[in-house]
Amino acid sequence: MQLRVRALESILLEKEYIDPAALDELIETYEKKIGPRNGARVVAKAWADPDFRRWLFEDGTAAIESLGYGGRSGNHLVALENTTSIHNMVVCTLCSCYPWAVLGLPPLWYKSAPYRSRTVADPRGVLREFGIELPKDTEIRVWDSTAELRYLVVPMRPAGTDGWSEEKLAALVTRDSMIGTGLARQPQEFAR
Amino acid sequence: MRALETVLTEKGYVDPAALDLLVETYEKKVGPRNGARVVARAWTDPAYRARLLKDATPAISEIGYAGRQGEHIVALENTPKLHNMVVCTLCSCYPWPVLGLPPVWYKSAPYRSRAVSDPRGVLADFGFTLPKDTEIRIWDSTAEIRYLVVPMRPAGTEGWSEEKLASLVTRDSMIGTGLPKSPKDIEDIEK
Amino acid sequence: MNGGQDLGGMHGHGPVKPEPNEPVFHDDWEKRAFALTLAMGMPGGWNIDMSRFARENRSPADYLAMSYYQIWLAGLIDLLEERGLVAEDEIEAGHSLHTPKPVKRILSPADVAKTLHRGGPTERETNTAPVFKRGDRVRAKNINPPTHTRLPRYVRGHAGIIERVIGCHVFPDSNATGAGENPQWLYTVRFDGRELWGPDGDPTMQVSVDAWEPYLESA
Amino acid sequence: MNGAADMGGMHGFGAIGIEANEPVFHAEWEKKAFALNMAIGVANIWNLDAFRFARESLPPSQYLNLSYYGLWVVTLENMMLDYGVATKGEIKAGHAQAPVKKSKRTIAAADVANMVLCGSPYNRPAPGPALFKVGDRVRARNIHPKTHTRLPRYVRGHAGEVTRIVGCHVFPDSNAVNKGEDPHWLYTVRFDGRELWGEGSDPTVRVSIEAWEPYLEPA
Repeated sequence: MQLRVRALESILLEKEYIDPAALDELIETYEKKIGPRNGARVVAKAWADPDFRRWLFEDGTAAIESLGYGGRSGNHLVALENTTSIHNMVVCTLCSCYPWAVLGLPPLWYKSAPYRSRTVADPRGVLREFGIELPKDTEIRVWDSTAELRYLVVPMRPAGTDGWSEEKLAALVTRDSMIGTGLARQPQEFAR
Repeated sequence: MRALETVLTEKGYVDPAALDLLVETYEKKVGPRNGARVVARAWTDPAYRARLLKDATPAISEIGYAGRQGEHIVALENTPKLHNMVVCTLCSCYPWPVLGLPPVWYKSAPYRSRAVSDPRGVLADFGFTLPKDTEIRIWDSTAEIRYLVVPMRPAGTEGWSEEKLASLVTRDSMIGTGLPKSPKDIEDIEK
Repeated sequence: MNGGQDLGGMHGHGPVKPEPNEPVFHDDWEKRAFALTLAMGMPGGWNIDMSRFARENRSPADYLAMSYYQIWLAGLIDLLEERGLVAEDEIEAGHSLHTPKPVKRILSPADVAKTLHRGGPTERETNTAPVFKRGDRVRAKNINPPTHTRLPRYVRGHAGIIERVIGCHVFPDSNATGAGENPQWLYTVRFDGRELWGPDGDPTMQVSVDAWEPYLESA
Repeated sequence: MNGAADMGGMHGFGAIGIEANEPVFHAEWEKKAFALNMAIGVANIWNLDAFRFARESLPPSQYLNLSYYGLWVVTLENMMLDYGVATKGEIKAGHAQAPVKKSKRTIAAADVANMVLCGSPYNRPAPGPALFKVGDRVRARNIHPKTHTRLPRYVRGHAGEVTRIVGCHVFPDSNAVNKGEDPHWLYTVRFDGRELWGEGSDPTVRVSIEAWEPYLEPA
């Protein structure tokens, strides 16, 4: 595969379809700059600021853009609110749609056949593999990203975090908690 | 492969002579010539045809064919208005006693996936086109019922012997992916 | 199971490629795989539904990349290992390393013809009456069992007509898991092509499947 | 198309392979494969839906056995051939062979940030009023196009509820085969898990998809 990619790169460079510096910039952007820390800041702000929270659930794209995140795979963002009775989970059964703007590139498991095949039919079984057992009567809402809408799960704010700064709260927000395959960290975990 | 056979033989679970006999049976003895004889008789003997279409298993066993993967056989009659085609979308069910073991294409993903949704496209892969208004019935062998298509008798074969007729009946014509040979095809060979 | 084997209606597998003058077997190992599978049925003690489940119960990625007899072989090895008849290290070594497990009978050459002729009839006596009769409108239930079933995905939820009441037959969904033969009435159900494939489906085609009573409801 | 990409509800793929501290890329070539696809996308030789269609059109056995970025690479090669960007000989040689046709549009490094930030919105002016409103019961049509569609098999024929009118968006079924953007109203539709997977399934599950108006009919 390495050789095949090198061949394609050479051809496209020689034909001037691409600029080599742009390639480096793209890699740098998604490897270093855009990642789940973006989403974590969105979630932390929603936890700390009721007005922002309201706005986020009304118009996710605009609210998230106000923090400087948007664009590619994030032009139409919808925030999903986890509550004590509803748990949201995101999947793309048809390919690998994912809110790049707030979560970066998806992990391998998100793009894998086991996750894509089972999440819509057996979300509890999938959650169990992530070490999560939800109460039996929690409603599970699975969102299959079949169009250009991208979903960001806003996990529940852990108890015992009253008065925490947004920055400190953001440290509790894991990538998986924003996909719905995890929960936010507990303050005691954070202390450790 | 050889490793597994050695292990099973050493453990005494299988008798190598029985293995050889199994291979020989399906490689040499049981094959589509069996089905061709059934079809040829149905073409020449109206009473047999009626018995075959009513209850194929005993009618086929009259000629001496029965057993594994043919415990419950149903014969399907092609007519000018109706064309039957057999597939097994879930695995590779096939009427062994009358047709032998299935060809690779019958067991392949292209055939199994498309026969039930695009039979005319599949027939085109076999190089033949049915009239546009012919009804096509596809039989997906999901249980232990095995289907044998009885193709239409070609014109110009009046008075032919059963044996000669049988030589017109191709394997594919009994699956529904082909038609029998025409008398001309045979004459060409004889010449 | 909704596995790699449930191919009806899938796209992307390309054209059917008939092979002129195809031999019965393409290689010697295929002959052995075929014969071993048939010969092990007796000492192994499994039934045909268990064999089918053993073959389909693997990653669709593997199932679709394997040849026909490779799948048979993989299914056979799984069954042998599950039942402790052969261990993984023995298959690796290519020799028996552990004491064989006692089995009831093995297939002798003298029994081959008789066994093949007898086959494995699946019809059973019953004192129940069939719920449906010829001509009834029925709907294939929307079931998605993770274990063996003979109701293909492409007919589930769709309505058809009972074309034939076949008889009372061993129920594979039960037989495959070792839960007994649990015989059920079996029907041939005919579906209109457009019912299965939508308004763009070929109006001249009809598809029949054989369906056990638990797969069906009145439509 | 009912291809290997349409995985929802399939069995047999096994457990989720969760990797602790997974890196963004697993090999240098993956970074290049990713960046090449992004950069060539800007040249606008093909659209994203056409690229998705090409990717899912690979034979299922190949699709399911390639790694994620491996799939991108193979698809990129196929697209370059299909759209005349390169010849088979060039791909084999790994170099452009004369005469080199220069592209009109390339992405410069300076544009990357802008491209990442702006993305490529898919909403378009509406050609007419939306047929459905929030709360309407709708049924996903039973369609089986051989070309690209974003209506997964597992919802077809099933009834759900409109929970959001997303807007008017480019219709992938048309865009993927270069028949124009043909924008249609897009809805979020929520299905009950038992409607999708049968009576015995988990009653607490709801599944939402986005569906364009041509995918839906009143239920």
